[in-house]
Amino acid sequence: MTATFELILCVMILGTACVALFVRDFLTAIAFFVVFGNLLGLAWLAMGAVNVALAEIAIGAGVTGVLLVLTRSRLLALGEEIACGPARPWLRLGAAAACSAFTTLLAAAVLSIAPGDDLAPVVDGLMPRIGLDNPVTGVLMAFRAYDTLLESFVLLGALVAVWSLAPPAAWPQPPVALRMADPAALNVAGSFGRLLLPVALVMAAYLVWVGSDRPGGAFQGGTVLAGGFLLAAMGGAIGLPRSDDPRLRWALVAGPLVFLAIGLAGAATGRFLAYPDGTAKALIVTIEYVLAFSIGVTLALLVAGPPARAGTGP
Amino acid sequence: MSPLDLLVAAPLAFMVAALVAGQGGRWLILAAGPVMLALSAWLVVLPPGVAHLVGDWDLPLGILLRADGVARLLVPATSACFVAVALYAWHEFSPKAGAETARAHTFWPMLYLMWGGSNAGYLTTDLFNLYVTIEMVSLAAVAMAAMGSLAAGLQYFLIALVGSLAYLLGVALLASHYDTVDATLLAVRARPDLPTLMAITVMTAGLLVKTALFPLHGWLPPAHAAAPAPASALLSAVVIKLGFVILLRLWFEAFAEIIRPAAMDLLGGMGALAILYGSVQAIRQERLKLLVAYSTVAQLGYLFLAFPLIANAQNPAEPWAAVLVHAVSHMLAKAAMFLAAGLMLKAVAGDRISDLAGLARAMPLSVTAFALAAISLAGLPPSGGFTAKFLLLHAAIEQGRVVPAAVLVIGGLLGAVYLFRPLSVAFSGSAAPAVRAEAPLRVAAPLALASLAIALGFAGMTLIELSSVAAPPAVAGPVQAEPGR
Amino acid sequence: MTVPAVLGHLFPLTGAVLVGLGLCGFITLRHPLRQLLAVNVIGAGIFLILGGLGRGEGVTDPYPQALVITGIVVSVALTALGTAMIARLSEDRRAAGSGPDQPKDQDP
Amino acid sequence: MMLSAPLVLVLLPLIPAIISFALPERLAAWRNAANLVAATVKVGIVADLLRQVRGGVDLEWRYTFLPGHDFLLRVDTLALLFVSLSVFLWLVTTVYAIGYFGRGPNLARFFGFFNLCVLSATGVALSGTVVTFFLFYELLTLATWPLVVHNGDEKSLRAGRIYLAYTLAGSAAFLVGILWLKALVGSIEFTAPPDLSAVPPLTLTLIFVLCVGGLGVKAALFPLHGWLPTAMAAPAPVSALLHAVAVVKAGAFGIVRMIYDVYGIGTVAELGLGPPLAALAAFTILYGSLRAVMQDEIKTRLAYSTVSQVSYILLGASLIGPFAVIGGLVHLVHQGIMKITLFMCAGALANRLGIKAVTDLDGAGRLMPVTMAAFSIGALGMIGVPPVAGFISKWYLGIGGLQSDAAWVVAVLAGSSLLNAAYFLPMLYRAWLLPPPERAGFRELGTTRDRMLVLPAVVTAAAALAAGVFASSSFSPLTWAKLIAERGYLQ
Repeated sequence: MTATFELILCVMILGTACVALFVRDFLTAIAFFVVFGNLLGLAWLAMGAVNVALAEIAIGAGVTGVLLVLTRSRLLALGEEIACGPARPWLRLGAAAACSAFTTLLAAAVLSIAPGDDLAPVVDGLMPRIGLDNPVTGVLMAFRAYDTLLESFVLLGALVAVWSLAPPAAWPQPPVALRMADPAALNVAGSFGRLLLPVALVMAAYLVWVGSDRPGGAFQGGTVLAGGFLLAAMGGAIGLPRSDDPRLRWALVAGPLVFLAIGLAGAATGRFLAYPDGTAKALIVTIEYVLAFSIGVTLALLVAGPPARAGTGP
Repeated sequence: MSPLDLLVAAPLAFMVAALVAGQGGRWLILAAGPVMLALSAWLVVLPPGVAHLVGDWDLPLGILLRADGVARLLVPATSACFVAVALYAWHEFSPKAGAETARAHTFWPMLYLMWGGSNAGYLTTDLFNLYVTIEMVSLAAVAMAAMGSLAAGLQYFLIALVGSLAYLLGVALLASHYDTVDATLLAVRARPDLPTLMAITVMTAGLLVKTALFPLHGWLPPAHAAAPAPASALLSAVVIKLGFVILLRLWFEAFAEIIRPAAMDLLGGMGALAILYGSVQAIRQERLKLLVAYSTVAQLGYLFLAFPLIANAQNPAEPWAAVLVHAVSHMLAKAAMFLAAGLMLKAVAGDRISDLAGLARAMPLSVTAFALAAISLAGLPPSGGFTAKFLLLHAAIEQGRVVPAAVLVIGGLLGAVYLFRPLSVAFSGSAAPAVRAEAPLRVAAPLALASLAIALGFAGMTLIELSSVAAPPAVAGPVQAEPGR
Repeated sequence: MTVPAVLGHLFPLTGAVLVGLGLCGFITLRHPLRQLLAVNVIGAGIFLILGGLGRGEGVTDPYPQALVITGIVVSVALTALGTAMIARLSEDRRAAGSGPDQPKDQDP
Repeated sequence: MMLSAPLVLVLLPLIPAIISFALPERLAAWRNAANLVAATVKVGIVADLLRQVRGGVDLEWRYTFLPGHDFLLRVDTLALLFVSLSVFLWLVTTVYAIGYFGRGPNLARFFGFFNLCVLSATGVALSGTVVTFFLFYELLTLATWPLVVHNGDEKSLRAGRIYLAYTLAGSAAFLVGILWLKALVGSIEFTAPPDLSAVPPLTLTLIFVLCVGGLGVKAALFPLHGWLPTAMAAPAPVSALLHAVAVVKAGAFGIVRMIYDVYGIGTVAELGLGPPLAALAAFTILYGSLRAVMQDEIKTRLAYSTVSQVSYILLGASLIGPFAVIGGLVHLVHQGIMKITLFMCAGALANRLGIKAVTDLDGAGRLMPVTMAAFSIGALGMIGVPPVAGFISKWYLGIGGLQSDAAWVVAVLAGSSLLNAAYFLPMLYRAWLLPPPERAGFRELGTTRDRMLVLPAVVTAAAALAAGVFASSSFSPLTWAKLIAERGYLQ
């Protein structure tokens, strides 16, 4: 029964991926990509990886989907077609052959690896030392906190990189307005956004809070927060900030900075990114809250794009 | 506190500071420069074998940081590059007349992000952690490349993205197969089976794309040539090296026991072709920065030409040292050359080699910096580049390998051909062209870097000793190694 | 290759096929935005391999889960940069095509 | 001793080099002073070293450059022969260059690189290991290139390109040769010739060809001489010191080192490498002279004359007999002194009278009698007329040829002398016996600058004469060459 469900799920994942990749119309492609992301989320759920499922649906399908839709509409507004490039037949054939061969090899390699949660006992053995119950949060925020710290800087760096693309005259204007053009839609979205932003805030806080013991955490919480910000912005409930706004700057760096500071405090007393006995949970939750907030702001602005000259928009 | 942490934490802290400081971000280099140079020096003088686990979480779960020879050579050189580039860029990426631009704001945080990412990459032994550091560096690199040409930047971005994903695919296979992604543990656990070989192949392919080894170099010249001079310097000098260092860690540490000699020869052969192709292309260029960019393609070839020479050496410590010395001196010399080229081209408001006529008179210091860098790049004595090529040629001849030896010799001569061409133009003419006077502070940056590249030529023994600190068994000492099994 | 072996590897095998599909898409598709989508498919495939092979009795190993979450976040960060570059490039191209009055991208 | 004499000797030119690069043009007088002082100090140091080494003192400075490769500076008799020549001529040329350029453009650069060349040449002379020799040999190339392209016109740029192409290719071959040898027999010091008995003869021959081929480029050995005539596009002081002395001699000196201190006479004889090299040298002697006869431009004629004359040294070295060695070594000095005289005179003629071609020489002896007198002494010496120094060289070479059962050497020497006469005597004839074209009042030694331009040539001409007349005195180059042969090569 489970096997059948999983088999069907996998076939659907592959099918939606195929459509998303090769369908001629790009809007259809995006739609299928979002479905694909959600199916992946289901797959993660089926594997019992609820943390990843949340992240995949929120970030992998959600944020990426929004990014693709927004970019598509920007390009269309500029009169650019996003056709399914007429690659030469021999190129297609060659690529298909090469990729099939590669896939076969990869599949063989995958098949010869025995699945197993061999590290789970190790993680479980260490969890009491940090006083959390969610082992994924344990790995992310303690055992491999270094990865997560650097990753938070990758996210911050991505926003800086996006900002660097601003046209010379546009700095430091806010990004292209996300406000909807159609008044009726704006009205609906506006009320929706006003309603949803507080809900998103609460939900994000909840996700971070449960993250220490059950599935959830800073990244998932941050994404929900970003979603709330974006919806509110689309409905005109909030305006997007100028990129040189000092409050915005502090909001962006707060998470990574607190993380780094607590890591360095650990170094002062013993080891970089080590939490003194008994304080682990409190410190991790602190980091996660601030980080979730910063991630929310960062993701929302990443979706909004670089500063733009007033009057340009989708 | 340990420099192993601080070398990563400090640049990230400066990144945050630069972001918050906004317009004033460029001033931070006055603090960051001394701090980072001091930390690098501290790293060099650490007792051999210093390593620690982040947060004291044990392997296989945790992440090991280590001060090995690679880090002890590359971290200080990287710091020197960043400090010099920052001093040069201090003027270029400054808000002008109150109208701050996006670049003046964003260049500085990205510089620190790249700095932290490079250091993190050199210091860690964890392959997944390396993936994150690659992306830290790539992100900043792509944005800097896009400052010159968006199209080239986008091409670079897509290629780099696929390269990192190939690497990540390998990491995923290894993590599932061995339940660890730590290079030191993999060195013990790895077996020559299908998943492992597949992982090595895709990781290597991905990293070669990012390192731009011929024939995967296509994206490099347009991206490196179009970017503003400080960005070009960082891209060619620093960014490329990270992928290469990871390859060293994979091929000579994690999988030293299972990589076959034929694979070493394949990489060596690609390196040889890169040297010849890159040099010939460099000779054919009319634009100075493209010449310098193709020179990078050629110079990267030497790094890979060394692979079979290390693997087959009686005493692998020497070619191992050679390849690291080459990486370091190329780093310094190439950054110097891009900065000097940037100064000269800016002064004459052109981009062609023929525009340099008479500059030896008008801008003697810039031309000197370019010339010193050229000496090191062409492998002429006395310079770090010479020391590296000398040791490599020595190894090739000792092993009776004619092809690498011939390529080393021919590559050096071709290098002289393309590097002396712009110098020759700079020495031509009898009247000094009317150009803006040299800004002493900005000239100091390329001059200092080029002088360092030359000075390395006098420190051969020190460099060899440093390179052998905590070296993996496959490349350590004069013990008869049995590679390829 | 037995049926149970394939069933036990269902998700990682799907991941492997996704990597191949995505790669094929990346090579054959022309528009950078579509290439970016293909890259995301490759990434999803890799995560599926990583997670699927960490699957134990009932639950999945938290270690690969954490790696996958990190990977997803890095991937979205890069996708955001990519879409921004694509949009800006398109703007610049139109500006270059529509006349010289638009300020060109140049050194500050 | 912290500061070892060999190290000081090599690094001393660095001081005037840095001063020259750094000082602005308006402080040219200080720059000139620094150059002259440094050159004089160096002559003093060398004089002292000559005394010490004669007494048997052995000085060296060693530092491990790379594993198995020592950087070694060593003062031995052969090194001192070359060093004495170069420091003496450096001083003379510095005076000459100040007089020649006056206040032209780019002089800071010129004197800076000029000093780096002297540094390299001294390093070449004092090198105690093959690798050290290579380092300075390559540095010499780099330091000379800016001097060759000094004028910045199309001709000198082309000369610079050709010069680099020849010399860099040559040193690459040389590098391969020495690394190959090192891989076979370990590190190679000149004082302790390696044991080559285990190496197959064919390999040894190949390595010898690589090394001598590489060194032969700078020594302008046929067919590797092509760069030398084009490099005459450089200003006269450059041609004078570098192309008649430092660069070409570095090549010849290196070949002597290879034959006597690396391979050893025994091995060279065993491998039968002497005769082919001698034949090639003999051919170069005749070929260079023939080409010289055909040139109209004075400097190019002198350049081909150099091609020919440098091979006398190689001829002497490759004949492997006591007299031939002495003849070759002493010619290293004699040819240097005589050729620099000729070049300085040619430069003076071009600088003051605009005379560049042989056909313009009519009556030059009347306008610039002092210069032409010096030129004549140099020319006669080159032909081998006693008692000028060149005669001594040829005499020893001739006897050496007979000793080594190579009577054809005498024929080559005679033929070459005839050709020398054929290209020098017409010049002297035109200068002294034909009437000058109409010129306004011209005073050869009018100003200090004029004197600085002309008198150096007089000094070297006098030295050339003295080296011949007092050849048997205890401080003559000949005596020193005999000492080298006794100490090093004739046991």
